[in-house]
Amino acid sequence: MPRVAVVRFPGSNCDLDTLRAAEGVGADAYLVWHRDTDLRDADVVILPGGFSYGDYLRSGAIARFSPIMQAVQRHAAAGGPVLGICNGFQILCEADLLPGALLRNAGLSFVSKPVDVIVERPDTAFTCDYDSDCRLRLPVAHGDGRFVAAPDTLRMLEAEGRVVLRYVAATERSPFQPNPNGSANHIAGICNADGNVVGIMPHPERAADRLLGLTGGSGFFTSMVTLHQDS
Amino acid sequence: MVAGAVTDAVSLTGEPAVTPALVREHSLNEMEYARIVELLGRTPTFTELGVFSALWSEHCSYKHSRPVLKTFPTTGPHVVQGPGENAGVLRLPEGWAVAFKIESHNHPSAVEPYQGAATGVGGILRDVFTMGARPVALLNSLRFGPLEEPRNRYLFAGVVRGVGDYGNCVGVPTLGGEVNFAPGYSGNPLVNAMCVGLLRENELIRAAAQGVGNVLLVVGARTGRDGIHGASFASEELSEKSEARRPQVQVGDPFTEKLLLEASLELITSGLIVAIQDMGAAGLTSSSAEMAARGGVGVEIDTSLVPTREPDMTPYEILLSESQERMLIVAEPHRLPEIQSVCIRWELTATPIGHVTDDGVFRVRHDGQTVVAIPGQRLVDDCPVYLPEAKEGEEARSRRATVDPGAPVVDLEGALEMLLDHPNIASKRWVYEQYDSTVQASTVLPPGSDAGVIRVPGARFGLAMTIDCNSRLVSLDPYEGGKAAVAEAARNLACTGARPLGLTDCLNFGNPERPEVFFQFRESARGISDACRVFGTPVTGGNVSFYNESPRGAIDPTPTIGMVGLLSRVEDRVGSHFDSARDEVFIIGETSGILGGSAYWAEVCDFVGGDPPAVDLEAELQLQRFLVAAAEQRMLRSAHDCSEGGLAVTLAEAAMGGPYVPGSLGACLDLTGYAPDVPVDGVLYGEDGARAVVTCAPLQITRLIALANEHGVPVFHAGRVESAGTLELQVGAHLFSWSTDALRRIYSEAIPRRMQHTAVDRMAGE
Amino acid sequence: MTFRVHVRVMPREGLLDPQGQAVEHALSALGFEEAGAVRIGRAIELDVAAASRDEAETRARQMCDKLLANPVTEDYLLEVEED
Amino acid sequence: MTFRVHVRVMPREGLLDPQGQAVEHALSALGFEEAGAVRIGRAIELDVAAASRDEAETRARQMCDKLLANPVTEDYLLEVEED
Ligand SMILES: Nc1ncnc2c1ncn2[C@@H]1O[C@H](COP(=O)(O)OP(=O)(O)O)[C@@H](O)[C@H]1O
Ligand SMILES: [Mg+2]
Repeated sequence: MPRVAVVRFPGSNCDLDTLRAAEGVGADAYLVWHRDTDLRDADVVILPGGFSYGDYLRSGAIARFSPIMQAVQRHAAAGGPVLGICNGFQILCEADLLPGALLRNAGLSFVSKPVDVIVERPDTAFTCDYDSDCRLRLPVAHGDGRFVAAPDTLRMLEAEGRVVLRYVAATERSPFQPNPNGSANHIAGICNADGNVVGIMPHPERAADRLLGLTGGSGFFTSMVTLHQDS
Repeated sequence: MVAGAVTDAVSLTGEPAVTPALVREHSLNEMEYARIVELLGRTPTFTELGVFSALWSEHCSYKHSRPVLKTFPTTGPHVVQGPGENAGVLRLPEGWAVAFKIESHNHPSAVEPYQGAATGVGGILRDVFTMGARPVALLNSLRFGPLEEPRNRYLFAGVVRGVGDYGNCVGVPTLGGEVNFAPGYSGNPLVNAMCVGLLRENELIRAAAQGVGNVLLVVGARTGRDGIHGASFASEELSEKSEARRPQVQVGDPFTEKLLLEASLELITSGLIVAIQDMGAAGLTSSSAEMAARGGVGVEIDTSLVPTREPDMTPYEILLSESQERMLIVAEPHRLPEIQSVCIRWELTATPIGHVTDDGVFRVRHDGQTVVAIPGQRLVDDCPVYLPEAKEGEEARSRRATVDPGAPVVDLEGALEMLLDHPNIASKRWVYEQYDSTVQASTVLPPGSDAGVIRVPGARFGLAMTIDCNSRLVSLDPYEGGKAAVAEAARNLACTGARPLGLTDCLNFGNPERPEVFFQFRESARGISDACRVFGTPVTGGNVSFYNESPRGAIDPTPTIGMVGLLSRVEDRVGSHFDSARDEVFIIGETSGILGGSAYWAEVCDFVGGDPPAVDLEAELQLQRFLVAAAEQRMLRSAHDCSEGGLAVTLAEAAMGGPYVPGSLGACLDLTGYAPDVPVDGVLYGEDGARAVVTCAPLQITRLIALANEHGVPVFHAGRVESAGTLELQVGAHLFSWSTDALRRIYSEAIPRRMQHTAVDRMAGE
Repeated sequence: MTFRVHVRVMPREGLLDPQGQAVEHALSALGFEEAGAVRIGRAIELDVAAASRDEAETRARQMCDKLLANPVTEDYLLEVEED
Repeated sequence: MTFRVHVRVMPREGLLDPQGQAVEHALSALGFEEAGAVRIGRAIELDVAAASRDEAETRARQMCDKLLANPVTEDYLLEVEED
């Protein structure tokens, strides 16, 4: 079973949810404190959602300087899988592990609701259990989820197929605006050039249980296990 | 007779002399001041005057409400902690317990909606985690004047953002609430926040100072000049003058709150501390004095040790500051190093500022001088209690006596559209989408159903919660309105399949010194009590907010009820929207057709008045029991209670479906035999209680009817759910037909349409 | 004529500024111990068409009072620049 | 010596600024039709202890590059004031 380190910043608030979802698929998951400098032989690192430092100044701006982030950088540089969820995605962008930035939602309000996304990259450590172009319904809950990047960066992301998740309209009669935050190209998640670092705005850990009404998120966790067993 | 001074204390140089004018400015009357002098055996010092002013304010002392609150039933086999602590606690299965409490932040929100609401949420979270409980859900009840006025839109937008930003950052899901608009709240909005927490019953901690020599520590934010006199400010009417007396606005810091939450729970579960109390209204003064009184001990505090945000703060200011995100802790001295290390890990400071004493005196020193020395128990106990005159107002009486509201402005079919477009009935999605409702990954029924439901990881049971009050009913008939609020809350829980356990109340009223206001207060409390006795749901705590008046007059009386309920098996929970086509539709309960106090009269006939239907508590209880039993036996596909807007609104809401389903369902129903003697408007829009619309699979029809008969609840088989999006309703000779997609558009656009240009109303904060 | 107006809207003195506090803390953790008294507010820039600099300033001030700053919690500072 | 540093961090030109747009719209609805090109950013004020004005500015610039502004989306402007 993979060893999954969930990094806990002082203002993380999805750390335990994420830990539980990882444990739910049998992973050997544990919390790592942001002041630690060692990931304790993690196979996979997850930066969970929350408000790492209150998200004061900019989301993720202060967290990127936490001591543990150097270890995360090394882990990523060595090809180790890293997943940033929501605030984790914001931190990965601030830390330059992913391109672009996540700005205030275009509607200016926090938005908490389920959205539909399609999986466009089913070959990362976190999406290999999904079929290509499959649709998922996942909750989002964020104030700063509008992905922006310079025009050539965006072109590169598209050309290299680095959009992992994209917001889509559910059906013809859908009650949803496909894009909850005004993200460029409806981007909900991206990965780095090597595909080992993934950042997504929706919360798969809140959609991994029938009782909670949504189950589409569990693939993110089972994928880690699948990949680990294959390697 | 004036005895000799108990102990001495001095005013500091530069502090004003205590004169009658100064006493009045501190909102203390002559009798109260005389009592202070008698109690001390001397003139109070300036700082002592501030302390009395805060602790003897209505907000802290409950001087106009205590005798009435004493009449609430507060006991029961599952009550672990009743009123008197930061939050009430009820026993749950499997070693768990639930701590919950509601609190108002009305006046601060009227002045600064964003920060007022945010700090309200912060305060109620602290009340719950100081009990050793982890907050697992928030709810809120909000009232504003009509959205046609820009100021009301500004307040509404700011409050919702403030509530959301704070809870979202701390990471506690908002599971429900209510929002209501009526002219009486223009100028005096209501912001009531409720928090629900979970704890292992054996980890409960109480806020009583104990152990002479034990140390007092402040943990968390530094003390600034914010909110000085907030408690007395909250105890007066809002007027032009209050603009000037307005205390410095308190700014919330949810990140520090989150750190405090984690540090406090760690300190409590590791057994490192003796007691803990948050610093809410009247800050250090009330937290330390109340903790001492609860423990029957004295305390000595040195205010010069308190970490301050600004230089040169006086003991008066330090004692009365309402800076947020601070805790007071009592601990044994040898635990200090361990406590410090927990706090440091959470980036907080813990500073010793005093200790527990054996002489029962509340003593404060500053730079070596004693500035406060008051017999502690008497400081809390000797506050005068008033039992004001109560008399029903003429206006309420004559409104209630009216039987003819005047002509409706649209026909019966159009009335449903009009009601669904009214912000009081319309979808509150605009509000709850700004609140994180799924963090903690435990939300089983999110906002949008009759009650919120969460699961508890590792446990079998589920916890349901709701917050309710129909203030129109209370204003017309406070006794029946009080009963109705409890009944509605209990019914909402029961519709999800949960058995009501107990409640917390937030009693929002005008000036209690006016007889018609005190009548509303006393009578609605009596209604609440009676309902609680019948339902077996004790009151475990609450909050009173008086003086909710603006130059335009008093608010509608609003005794908000926050209630929790238990699902023995969480997976049995029932949603409130129709589930699938071909399910069978039943109406449970009887309709008298009385339209007094209804939304139909208020909105469609433009008349607030009439005599509302009396609340039949026995019928309510039978309905609750039936709903819970039906859920436990897994008979129900949906259950939705009837309240504002009556049966027509209930059916429309159920058919339109939840906020995120791809399309609406419909239904084909025949109500002809249901209430044959009742006029059609009464059948559609009457607001009798003890009713619900439920659906079941076709195979369950006989079982469901048998179960209803067994529980003695009237049951009527009305028809079935259809996949076509039409709601068809036959009532005698009348056939009504609505497109549910069209209704859904009206229902979901009503509030966003009115809030389109909030930025124009004033861009508040970032 | 068009004037460029720069507005700084800052949290009123004495009010808690959690953002400023967090940033101050972060700066010192990053080795910028010489930084202190950090306050964070909003910077607003806008063009104002007016006949004179004075008129531009008067109008901008009205915009601040009515909309751009919250008088309960914020103070503002204006600068007008000829374009 | 202590210097007061004023930083304005503005959204980079060309980037959508929904807040600026909302305010512009609100201003014109309030009758301020003469306002245009509204942009909203952050105003940061801090004290910097330094031996000289130049040193204060250099250090402040480092703070901006490292933390206060995001080079991907923001530009900043510094002013140093002797206290
Ligand atoms: N309306 C009420 N019904 C029952 N108990 C109440 C009511 N109002 C206040 N109480 C109880 O009185 C005690 C003191 O209330 P309060 O001063 O609001 O507490 P806090 O210090 O947490 O603000 C609390 O235990 C509260 O539950
Ligand atoms: Mg309290």
